[in-house]
Amino acid sequence: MDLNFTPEEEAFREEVRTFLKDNLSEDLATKVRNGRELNKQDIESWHALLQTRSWLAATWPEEYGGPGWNAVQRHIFEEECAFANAPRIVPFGLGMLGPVLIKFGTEEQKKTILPRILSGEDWWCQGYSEPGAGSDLASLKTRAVRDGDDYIINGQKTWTTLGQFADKIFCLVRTSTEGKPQQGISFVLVDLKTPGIEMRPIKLIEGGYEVNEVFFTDVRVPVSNRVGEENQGWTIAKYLLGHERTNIAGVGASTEALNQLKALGRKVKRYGKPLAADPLFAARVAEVEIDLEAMRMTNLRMLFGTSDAQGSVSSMLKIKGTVIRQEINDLARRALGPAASPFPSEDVIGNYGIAPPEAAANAANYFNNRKLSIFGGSNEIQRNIIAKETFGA
Amino acid sequence: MDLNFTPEEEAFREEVRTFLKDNLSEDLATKVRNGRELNKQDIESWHALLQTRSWLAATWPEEYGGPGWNAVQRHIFEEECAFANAPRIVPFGLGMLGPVLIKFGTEEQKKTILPRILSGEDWWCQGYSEPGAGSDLASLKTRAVRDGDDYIINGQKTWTTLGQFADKIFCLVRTSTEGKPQQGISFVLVDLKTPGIEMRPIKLIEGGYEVNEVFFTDVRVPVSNRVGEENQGWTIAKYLLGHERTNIAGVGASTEALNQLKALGRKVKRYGKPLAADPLFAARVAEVEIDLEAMRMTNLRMLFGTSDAQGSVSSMLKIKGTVIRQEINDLARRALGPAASPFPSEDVIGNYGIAPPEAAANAANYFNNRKLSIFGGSNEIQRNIIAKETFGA
Amino acid sequence: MDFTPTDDRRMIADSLRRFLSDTYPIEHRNKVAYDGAFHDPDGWAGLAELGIMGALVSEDDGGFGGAGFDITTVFEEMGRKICPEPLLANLMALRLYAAFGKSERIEAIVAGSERAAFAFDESDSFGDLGEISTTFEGGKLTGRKTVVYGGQAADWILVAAKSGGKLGLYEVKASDAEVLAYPMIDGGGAAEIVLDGTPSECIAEEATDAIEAALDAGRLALCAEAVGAMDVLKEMTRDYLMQRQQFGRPIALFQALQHRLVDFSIEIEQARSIVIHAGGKFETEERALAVAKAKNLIGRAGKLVAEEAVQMHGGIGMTWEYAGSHYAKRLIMIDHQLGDTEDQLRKVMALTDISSAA
Amino acid sequence: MDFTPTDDRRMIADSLRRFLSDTYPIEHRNKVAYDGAFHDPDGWAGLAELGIMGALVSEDDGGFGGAGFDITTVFEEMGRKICPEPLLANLMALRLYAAFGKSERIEAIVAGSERAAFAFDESDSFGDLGEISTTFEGGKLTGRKTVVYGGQAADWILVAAKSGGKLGLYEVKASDAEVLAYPMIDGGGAAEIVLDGTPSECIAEEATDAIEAALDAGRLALCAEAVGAMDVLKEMTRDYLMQRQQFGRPIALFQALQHRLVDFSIEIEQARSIVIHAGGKFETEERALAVAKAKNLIGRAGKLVAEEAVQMHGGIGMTWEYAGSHYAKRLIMIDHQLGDTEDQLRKVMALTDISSAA
Repeated sequence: MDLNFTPEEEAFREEVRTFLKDNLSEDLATKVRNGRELNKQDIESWHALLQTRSWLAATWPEEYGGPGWNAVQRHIFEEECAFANAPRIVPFGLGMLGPVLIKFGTEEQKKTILPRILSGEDWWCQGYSEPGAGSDLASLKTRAVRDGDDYIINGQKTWTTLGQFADKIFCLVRTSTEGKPQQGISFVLVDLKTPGIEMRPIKLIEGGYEVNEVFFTDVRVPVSNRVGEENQGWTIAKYLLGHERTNIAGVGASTEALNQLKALGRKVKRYGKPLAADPLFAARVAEVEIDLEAMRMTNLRMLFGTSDAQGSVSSMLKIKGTVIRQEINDLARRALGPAASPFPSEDVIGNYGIAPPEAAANAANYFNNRKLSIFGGSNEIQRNIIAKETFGA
Repeated sequence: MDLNFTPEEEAFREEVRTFLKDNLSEDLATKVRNGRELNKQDIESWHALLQTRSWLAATWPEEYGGPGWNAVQRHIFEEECAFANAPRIVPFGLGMLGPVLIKFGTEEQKKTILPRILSGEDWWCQGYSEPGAGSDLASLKTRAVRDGDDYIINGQKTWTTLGQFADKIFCLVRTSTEGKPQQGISFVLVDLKTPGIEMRPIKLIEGGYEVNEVFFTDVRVPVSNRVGEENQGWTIAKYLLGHERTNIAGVGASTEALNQLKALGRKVKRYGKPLAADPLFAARVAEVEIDLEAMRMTNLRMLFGTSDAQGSVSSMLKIKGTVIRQEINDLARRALGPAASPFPSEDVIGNYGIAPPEAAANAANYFNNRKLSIFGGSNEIQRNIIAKETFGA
Repeated sequence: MDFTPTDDRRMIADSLRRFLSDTYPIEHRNKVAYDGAFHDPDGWAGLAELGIMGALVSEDDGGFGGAGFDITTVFEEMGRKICPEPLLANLMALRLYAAFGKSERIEAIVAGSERAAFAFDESDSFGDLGEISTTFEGGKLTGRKTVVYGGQAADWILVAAKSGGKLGLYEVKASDAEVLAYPMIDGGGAAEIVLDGTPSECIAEEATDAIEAALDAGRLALCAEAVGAMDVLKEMTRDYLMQRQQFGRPIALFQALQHRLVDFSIEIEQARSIVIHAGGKFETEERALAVAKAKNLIGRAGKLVAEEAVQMHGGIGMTWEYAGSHYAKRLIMIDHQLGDTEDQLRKVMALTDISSAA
Repeated sequence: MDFTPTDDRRMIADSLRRFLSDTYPIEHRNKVAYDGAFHDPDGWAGLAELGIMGALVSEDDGGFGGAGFDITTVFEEMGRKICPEPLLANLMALRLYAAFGKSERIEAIVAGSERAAFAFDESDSFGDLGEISTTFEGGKLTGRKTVVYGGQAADWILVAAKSGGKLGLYEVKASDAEVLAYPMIDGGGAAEIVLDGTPSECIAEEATDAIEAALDAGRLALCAEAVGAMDVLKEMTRDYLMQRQQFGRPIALFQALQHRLVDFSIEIEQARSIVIHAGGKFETEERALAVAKAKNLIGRAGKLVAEEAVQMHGGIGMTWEYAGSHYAKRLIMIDHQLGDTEDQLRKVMALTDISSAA
């Protein structure tokens, strides 16, 4: 039992930290820290900067242009990025499609698609959920019907994150209605410029736009755009859902959010004293800090592969990680008192200065982050997964 | 909308209070306040005292020897008894069998049994649950087979509260295995002196004895001891479960327990100051006080019949009432710190004086009161009842 | 004891419910809530016509209601439609005008021809009137009031300010002050009120008790509003669970969801009860304690209901288009108004002070 | 970073687990826990033979372990069998004797030939060494120590007492003091130690740091014990849910119960993690903070697990005969030992002091 990082790991951490210090612009970090929406240019320039070091595709092997990191290095990298308020890497091409192609794709697919992900030429988005198929993903209804060397796709996808910036979409589509629902699904790549596709933004609870509906009407896609065998898409989907859950605990991001919360507690006043001096506030902060400390260790135990309940641990991390993050968001919102109420427009933040700028969007972020326990496999679904493993039924 | 009691009701409250002040012995009240086990004599003498005023059988009409109170009077009476630390009236004969006989019994049954309940000649206990039939009461297996003018009973009952003091038991027994499980059940009265009955005490988690197992081996009971029709016992069971839930919120008892908790908070010290001055303790006390205030009003709304969700309100009161009471028990245990650990023997309380005598059994009472959310229809069953009403399914 | 509403209040509730259903369907509600002046003059005129503002003031003071239960009756209905009109602001203003006999203003507000707002909070004074630093001197006010509810649509601003060490009440013509208007995240408007030697009239040199009473009226109103909103959000959630199919059956059949809906339903009943309690104590010496208890419980219940409702709706509950998301936002943000759960708990702790009680 | 236990610790854990399984089946455990001396001399001798007491002291001080992870390894196994022997008492005593180089006592305790206990709490000093009022003067101790764990079975009592304004450590022969022995509600023994001019030897005039360190060792031990007990109680609950039938099927199939078991399972994993964290920080300057964090989380998790396990068992979980009830009691009562959830939270708040941090 040794809870220290190796000197090599510490040196790596230092390298990442130095890189971030030297290269992440203060403007961008401030935007992230203040919880503001990033535009396309913000994200693209950050991706490009990371790729100058081959750090963009953290999970890819070196031969495909990734850094070849192990789990610990990825953990360190993610933590340091969170501490520096770097933008989150958009995962659809880099964290999802890339690994899928590396595992399931043809040589041709790897050769043509992977470099364009790294270069930023292709921004990918995800076509998984449908209005009637959320938690019950296997019930998806978007049809792809074979027509010579093409599929003709009809149907609707939803909750497509950052689809408004994307060039291409990977989809789960139904290619057969025989057998179990899981058996007739295929994984298909679609260019969003193909005729018959319409992307409509969905406005979220707090007023922001980050997800979309995608409508497919007689969309013609070459069969060669399928990844893996026909009707074997569920295997890929499951593999990908596993991948979606790495870094699911978000320990780095929650740690940074907690530090910001404490700073806010020192800044705002209640009853003539800093809020941080109030025992009821301080007690809740201390409790969540303790929970986060434990989760950091749970996360490391999973990374180092010694957890007793390996399979369900990622579900546990998803549940507890979101609970902790949402508790921090809750406290950050409450810390503002009445100043949390104004809609965080540019006027409110920039000119009226009702709350400190880094906290003005705290209520909006609280509402937005209610998604954490819903998206990516809701916490209820995660509980079902753990229960299944616990009871073997 | 008028939240005041009428002058008549206030006068009644004063009458009850005066009676309790004049008649409840300080010794007995202290025993109740200190959470000590009462012996048979304690309970019998208290019952007898109440019956001098015809106040013992609160729900019975005057013609049968009850006081003829309405719901509000019963509420006031129960509240005042709780505030005075009077023993709880043992409900099996008075609150359960009595009302059942009044509604379902023959004239003969009423005439012979009811007076003996009031006089204390017969102490009744309850034979409902079985080892395999708890929440799922209808699956009970104790058989009563007709043999001429008798039933022959074989089987086992459990969780029979205060059976060790009882003379007689009312049982649900299976008289038919045809149709739905609910359809073959009968309600039968059994003298515990009948050959073939064995009562075994169950020691509870905290070390006390208040429930028992009852074994029936070829126990012969006259058919005339059946209440209601053969195979119609489920109707009585449901009626009785409804009766069991009056005063289920326990507002009076929780109010008294909360007052004792506050007094304890002033008495014990932490960090050189009374515990009550600690904001973390005071905050939890204040929160439960608020919840209790609300429940008092929910309870009154039910009593006055204006609640919007009449049917499920008693289930709500059961759930929230037990949550509140258990939270008070929890705080009372914690308030003692290390002094909660000693097993509350007579030595520990009387001679060693580790905790104030009125608080020495706080941990034991905490453990014992975990039963509140399990017995009498567990809180899970209550949630099912409410859900059924909510979703109509 | 009698829990039946009086005929008058039942009539007010019925007519207001009908009016709001007709006038503020969710699309119009959202338009009013987030656009333009965050206030609909026609809707406001309709409220006046129904006598809603009059119901918030006693007969002696120029209205025909004004008791705690009148306030809860009106605001529960406002909550059922999460109506964004500045009624909270005008309730507090009415109570203050009434406290100091300003019948002309009361008449105008009750008639719907004028609107007022009450400016008390400052960035460093949240929840603590003692920390107010806006001052009145020589007929002029100087200071900055923040998040003044309804300030964007008011003709008159009542300002809590210090003068000679006393906390007084002063009136400013809105057009004389710098009013920076904005919408709130849960809809409805507020404003920063910047006072820089702004001419004003002294209503009362010492107004602490009247201000506390007006704020308590506002808190009681918010509590009742929350109960109305919770009832509707619960109905929406139940209906959604019964209609939404996953894994081949309505998700209402999943026991884990059933039990969670039950748990928050219980808290809604508790919330309803504590509001009745506070309404009943509103005219007594226990007002402050009862209102603080109510707003604490409402804060906890509102958060539970809002978060669970969104969670149980899944993605759809996260969308602007779905009405439930706005109810959830309103329930969460009510806690930020006039002192949150913790502020109220501190108040209960201070008022009951269990460490020194006998 | 490496989460694999060393071979030595794995061996200790394996042999201790086997020994406790053989020696303390639940019937014998309960007999020892609640009857007579609340201690089984044969069992104790067996523990000594396995080297369990030696594992709690460093090689330099006469043992062969003594690190944070040695303590957690031993006590996690003790928790799996809720073993009632006074190991906690002797752990703290060993750490104190080691701090002041008392190798003779250490040798005897490690060999199993003598037992000691540490008397620190007084009725008005819970959680606060500054409030201790027992005094040492002229070679004699006067005061009353309360709920001294293992005090009923000790040959030596180490006493925290004041002399000349300093908090020192003094040793009393148990037979010289008045020892009022009793069982605890969750099993195992304790005693009131009444000192009335009782002859004693000064171990150290100033011992605050050593006492804090010994108490932290005790806290870490309790945390690990809780993790062991929680693991077993979870297994029992899962097995019960799978075996118990109601409404014609195992209650494990009811989703509401499934989700609740999942929720407490998550807290058990969190508890395991925070104990590893505290074990790893035990030899560093962060010891006090890490241990306080651990015991706070353990307190919360233990209560959740205990209460949910009893509830999910229904009536059977309420009975003395069912082993699970004793695990539940132990988990609840661990929180009462050496500072509870709130005490630890206060400590974390004080040590991190977010209001003044940079």
